[in-house]
Amino acid sequence: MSLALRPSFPDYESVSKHNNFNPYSDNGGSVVAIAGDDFVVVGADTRLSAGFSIYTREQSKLFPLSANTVLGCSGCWCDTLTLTRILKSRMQMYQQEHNKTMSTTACAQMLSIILYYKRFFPYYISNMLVGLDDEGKGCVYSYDPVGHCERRTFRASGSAGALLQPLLDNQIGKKNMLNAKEEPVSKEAALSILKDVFISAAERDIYTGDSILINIITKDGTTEETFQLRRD
Amino acid sequence: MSSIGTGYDLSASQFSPDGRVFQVEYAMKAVENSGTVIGLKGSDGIILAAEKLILSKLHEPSTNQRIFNIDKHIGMAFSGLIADARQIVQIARREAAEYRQQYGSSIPLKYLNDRVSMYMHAYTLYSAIRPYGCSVILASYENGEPVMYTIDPSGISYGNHGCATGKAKQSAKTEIEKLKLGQIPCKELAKEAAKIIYLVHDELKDKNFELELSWVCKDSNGYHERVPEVVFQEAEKAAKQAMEADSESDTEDM
Amino acid sequence: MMNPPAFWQNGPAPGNFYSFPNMQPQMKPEESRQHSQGPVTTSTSILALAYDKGVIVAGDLLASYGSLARYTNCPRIFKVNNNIILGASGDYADFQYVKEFVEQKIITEECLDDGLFLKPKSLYCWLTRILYQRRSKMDPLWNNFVVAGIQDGQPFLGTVDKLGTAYTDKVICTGYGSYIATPLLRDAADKKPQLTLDEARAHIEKSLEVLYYRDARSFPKYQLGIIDVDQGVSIEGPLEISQNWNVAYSIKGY
Amino acid sequence: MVLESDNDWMNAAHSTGTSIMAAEFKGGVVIGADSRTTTGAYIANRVTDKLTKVTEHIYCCRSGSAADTQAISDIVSYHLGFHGMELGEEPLVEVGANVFKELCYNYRDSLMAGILVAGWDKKKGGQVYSIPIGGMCVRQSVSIGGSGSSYVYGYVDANYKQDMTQEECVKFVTNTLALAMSRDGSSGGVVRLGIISEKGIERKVILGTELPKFYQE
Amino acid sequence: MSILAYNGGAMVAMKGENCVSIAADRRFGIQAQTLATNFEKIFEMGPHLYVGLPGLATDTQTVMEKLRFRKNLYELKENRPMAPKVFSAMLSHMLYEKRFGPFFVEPVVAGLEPKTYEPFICNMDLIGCINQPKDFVVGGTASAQLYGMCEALWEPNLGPDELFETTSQALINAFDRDAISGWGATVYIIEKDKITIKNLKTRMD
Amino acid sequence: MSSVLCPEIPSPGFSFENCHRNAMLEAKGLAMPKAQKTGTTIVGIIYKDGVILGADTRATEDTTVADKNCEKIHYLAPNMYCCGAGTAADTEMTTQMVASQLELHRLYTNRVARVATAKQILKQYLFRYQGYIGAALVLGGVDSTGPHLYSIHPHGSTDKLPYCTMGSGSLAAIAVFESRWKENMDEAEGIQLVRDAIAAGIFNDLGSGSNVDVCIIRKGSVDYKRTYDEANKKGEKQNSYKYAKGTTAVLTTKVVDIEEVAVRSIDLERMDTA
Repeated sequence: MSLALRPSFPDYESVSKHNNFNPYSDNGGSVVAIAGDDFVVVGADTRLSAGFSIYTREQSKLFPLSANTVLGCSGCWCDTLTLTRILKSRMQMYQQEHNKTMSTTACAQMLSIILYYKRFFPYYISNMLVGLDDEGKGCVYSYDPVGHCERRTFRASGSAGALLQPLLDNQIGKKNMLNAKEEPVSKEAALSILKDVFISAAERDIYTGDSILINIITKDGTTEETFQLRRD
Repeated sequence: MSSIGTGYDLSASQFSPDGRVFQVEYAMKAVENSGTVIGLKGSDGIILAAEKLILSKLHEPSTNQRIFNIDKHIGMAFSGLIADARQIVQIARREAAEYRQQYGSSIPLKYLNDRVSMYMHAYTLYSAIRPYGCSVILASYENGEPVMYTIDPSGISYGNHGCATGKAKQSAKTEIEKLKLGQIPCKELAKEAAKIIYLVHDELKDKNFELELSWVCKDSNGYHERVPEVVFQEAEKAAKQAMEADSESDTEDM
Repeated sequence: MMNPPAFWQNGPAPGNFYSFPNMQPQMKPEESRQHSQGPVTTSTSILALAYDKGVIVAGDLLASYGSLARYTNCPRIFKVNNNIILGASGDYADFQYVKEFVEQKIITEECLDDGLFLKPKSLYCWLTRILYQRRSKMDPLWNNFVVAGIQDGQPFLGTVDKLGTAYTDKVICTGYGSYIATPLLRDAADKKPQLTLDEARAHIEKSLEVLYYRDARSFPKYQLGIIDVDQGVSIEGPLEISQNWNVAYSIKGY
Repeated sequence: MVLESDNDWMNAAHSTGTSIMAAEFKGGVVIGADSRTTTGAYIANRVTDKLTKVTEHIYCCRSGSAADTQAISDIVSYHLGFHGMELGEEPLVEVGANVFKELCYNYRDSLMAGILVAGWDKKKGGQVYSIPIGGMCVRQSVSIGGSGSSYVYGYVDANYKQDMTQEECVKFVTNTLALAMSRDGSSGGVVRLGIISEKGIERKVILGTELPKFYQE
Repeated sequence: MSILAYNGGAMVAMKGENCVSIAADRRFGIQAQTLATNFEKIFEMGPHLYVGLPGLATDTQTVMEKLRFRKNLYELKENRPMAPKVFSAMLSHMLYEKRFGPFFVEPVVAGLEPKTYEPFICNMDLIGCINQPKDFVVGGTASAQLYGMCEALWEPNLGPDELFETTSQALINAFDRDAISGWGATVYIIEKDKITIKNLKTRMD
Repeated sequence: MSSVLCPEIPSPGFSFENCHRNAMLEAKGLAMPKAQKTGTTIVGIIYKDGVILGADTRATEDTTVADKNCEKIHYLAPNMYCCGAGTAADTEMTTQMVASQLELHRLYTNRVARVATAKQILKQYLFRYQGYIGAALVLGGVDSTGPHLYSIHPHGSTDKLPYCTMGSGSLAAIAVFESRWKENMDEAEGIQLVRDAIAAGIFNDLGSGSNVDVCIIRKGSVDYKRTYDEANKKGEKQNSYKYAKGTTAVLTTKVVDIEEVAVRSIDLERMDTA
């Protein structure tokens, strides 16, 4: 029942419409991250959209912050641009002040604080910070828009977050399975599941599609991979 | 400078009994210590030329410039303390930018001259600050008319057809007065300017110098810019030839 | 809403000013600020397409006041410097504000005379920050900007909207163009990734024609800005959109 | 979530934000209209026919909601057709206008329709009736309507003369509409004309590229 | 909050090889408060025909009664069991009749066509627009999660046992990520000769 | 007044009995759910020998895809088809209703129904509901007076055009038509144009997607090409997610056996005509 109660006739309206300015927009996009014992993979689709239109099909939503830290963002794109710019300069300041790169864990804490700093005019982004922790284990930090931070081993967020998460719970978290053995996920398995959840999400979420950009972080650094999705 | 040390020169806010402000006069001294700068009005624009003295063998060419852009259509040359001059440049640029923002058109040179000279004058009134140790030449080509002003450290400004400040300003002025200002096209005038700078350069005191030439004229579409390489080379060549001819005639005389 | 109690009898409430007797109640400063509620005089789509050696940008010359086609000669594509063309749709006043700002930026840069020029990515990024800052103040500039240029020998095409949402692509259209022209241009760019200038121009002209048929705020006169690696910047126009209305003959009734 | 709600072409009703016109001349009337139908700023139809036949000698020019005016015209042409059969001759223009008025007035709160009824009959020759939103009805020698009309009242007042020749009148109507269309974003496309006289209607189309040109900056 | 999410609930139906499954959670709650964990949302409408009615609980039961009434009337008049296709059309029209004052249910129908035993599934929105895909249908508040699960898990030609596991896993993992459905689940596997009804062990929080 | 013995005969047309209750629920702050929409790109053109209709196959519910391969070209009569955009149930039911009216009309008159008849029925029906029935239609068909194409808007206005588009992807599709449509195209050209218009909608409008359906209506024949072009294929899955038997924890199991359902045949009884 989504019908306008009265038809509107813009040509005949004498008073100009009062424009309520909305400083936020939903630009869609999904991010999935899976951490293993000595690696972490993170993938994000490359579609940037608003309303019913696609702005561009080739927008990376992964932002490398250091050699072993990557931030994945989805949500309001103008906030994302601003936040990542701030983060990059903070990373650089840290590097120059301390003469060492900020660790993923420290970066995670910093992001939480930067987000909470804007508690009453938040950045409308669901962030996912991935990297290797101090022991070299893969870690995934997921955030809400105002800075709540949680460390996980796998997480999906963004416009198709609800579609993606249950399969990760099941296939990586081994939830609800009687005969499943809890064992750490291998890099190859993580990659293939990541691709599969995106294939599913592209089928059903209109804001997810075109292609995915995957970053694989190990102690040797970050490698990139892309994977095509449907484009409608 | 008979009054040096009489105590009336300690502050710009104080006159001497004979009605002079020594600090301002000292500032003018500072101007006279620096290389010569001239401005010449031609039939279709203005040429600015500067003798940039090179004090060190380690100097990198084309740095420490003495001619600046103020706006698209205004150039400024100075003699005196470079640091002081840079501040004037900044002030002038801000004035130009503010004028453009406020009125939407480029600033008339007359107006800019008023503002900058008022500013420089203000620095001759207070005890806590010292006057600017530089003279500047402002040049522009507005509505087909070349315009030029010079401003002294005292804040006095003059509009002129030709002007010179710095070390050899007297001899430069003498040379300038020989020219038919306002009638020579800029391309020719560039050569004259170069000649004068070369001529007044005192090789005995200052070994090296670099010639700077800029113009704002019809050929540059009213923009102030460094003269094109071709024009510059020609001018320098003409100046050097003139110098040689001069020295030859000198020897002949002897 | 509950108002907090006053600090003392007849005193101001926390966060308010003390009101003296017989004085008009004061307004809070942040409440008195009137923000622009929406665009007033507006221009419609900008179309832009990157080809193998540059970028082509097009936009018509109309500024509408509501549905009134009020100003029919309002160019909104301009050359920033030899590297960049900037186009804008949306509120024309806001566009003029930004245009003046950018032009002053260029003058300031030219004054530095250091041989460095603003690059498209820098302008694109700077615009993003400006627009984001204004949206964060809840006082946006009601524009979509399209930055076209050559960066390091490669074509660059990016856009920024009133929120500061920015992205780059080979095809960028704003306003109705994003719904009507984008499909045509994307199709062309997908079919042949390295378009030549002539092909790109043909596609843009066709899109403008379609847009003129279907956008009630469009106009048959337009400007074309081309920035090319070899040929530099050119802004052409006013040009006329070709039209075909023959289909009207066959239609009778509803 | 911003969805299609911000796309005006999906929400706004289909309307003929229009320029329409009818003018009497010696021996008949000239009717004219632009051809643009908009939903918001989107042109849903660029070659609309807004001159609608009611009887052989009565036509109407429609402005306002497309749905409302089409429905009204359908009803009136049915009504007048029936009435014509009862009478055994064509109804008068006056009568046609009155049927329009009755509908527009009685349903004034739910209709968005500004209609010009024009035609020719034996009794009074060429006639123009204007029925604006609200449902009043008045006979005029020349009448304009639709959103584009506000830009050309001055032109019409300055240039209309009683008892023009057909050619003069056609030129006058074309010029007026061209002026209105050039200023009103909701009007545009081609000019459709109809010349109604004793002989019936003669219809013309003047393409967008053939329209008279006026001063433009 | 939407009226459809007042009571919560998750539902899925899948096609298999000569069999279909339909499954739902067992929670009955009012918004976030769970009141019962034995609330059935799937109803038998014939030997090979089941309908699930996720949505507002009161309408679930009202619509079910209306359907039973109409189905019985049909069987009395026609003297034959109602085919799933016919049943869906009837349900769709019943919902569309209330286009402007709808029942808040999004039905899921699963069954086997009489005689041919062709698997049949469909779902509809609350005003009766039928979707009849070849793989699976979902409904209820966990539909987004279910879409994600089913798109990944479903494969053609699943046997009854495989279908059971796939359906159950899709449902359980989906509603574990939905706050207002879960608390046990019932799965129906409909085959030509038998119906298998299983109650699942799930998280109860 | 209905009783158990004498059930009330329901009145035809829409029932408004839940409206009061629903308004109450809404007033309590519960949001009305959205019906399924076909975001949709639908188009039609007239070509040399008839009409070609086209549609995408995606149905959306808010931002999720509810149906990946739904049918948006509806049957109206043997010589007429109609594409629907807007509220899915409305387009479905409205076209069904008109199809039945046209069938009756055909039987009454023993003539092929005219496209204008269908157009008039549709516009009057939609006008009566003042836009509350959210159906935007592209109606095409061929009758004794030749090929006809109409676009019908939810408020009941119609446009007669040689090419038209509707739905959220209509702008993308019209761009293709405006740049490439010609009079008197041949069939292959026409189909290609329709396909490209729908593809423009599919790839540029998020409300439209999946496949291209095309329906060609000529005088005396119809060619309905369901899934004419599979514009988007589902990605190849990397893994299979079949579970081993016994993966899911089961509390209770009940098996109901069904004996073969015999369809009893009843002997025909002669009507007593005595």
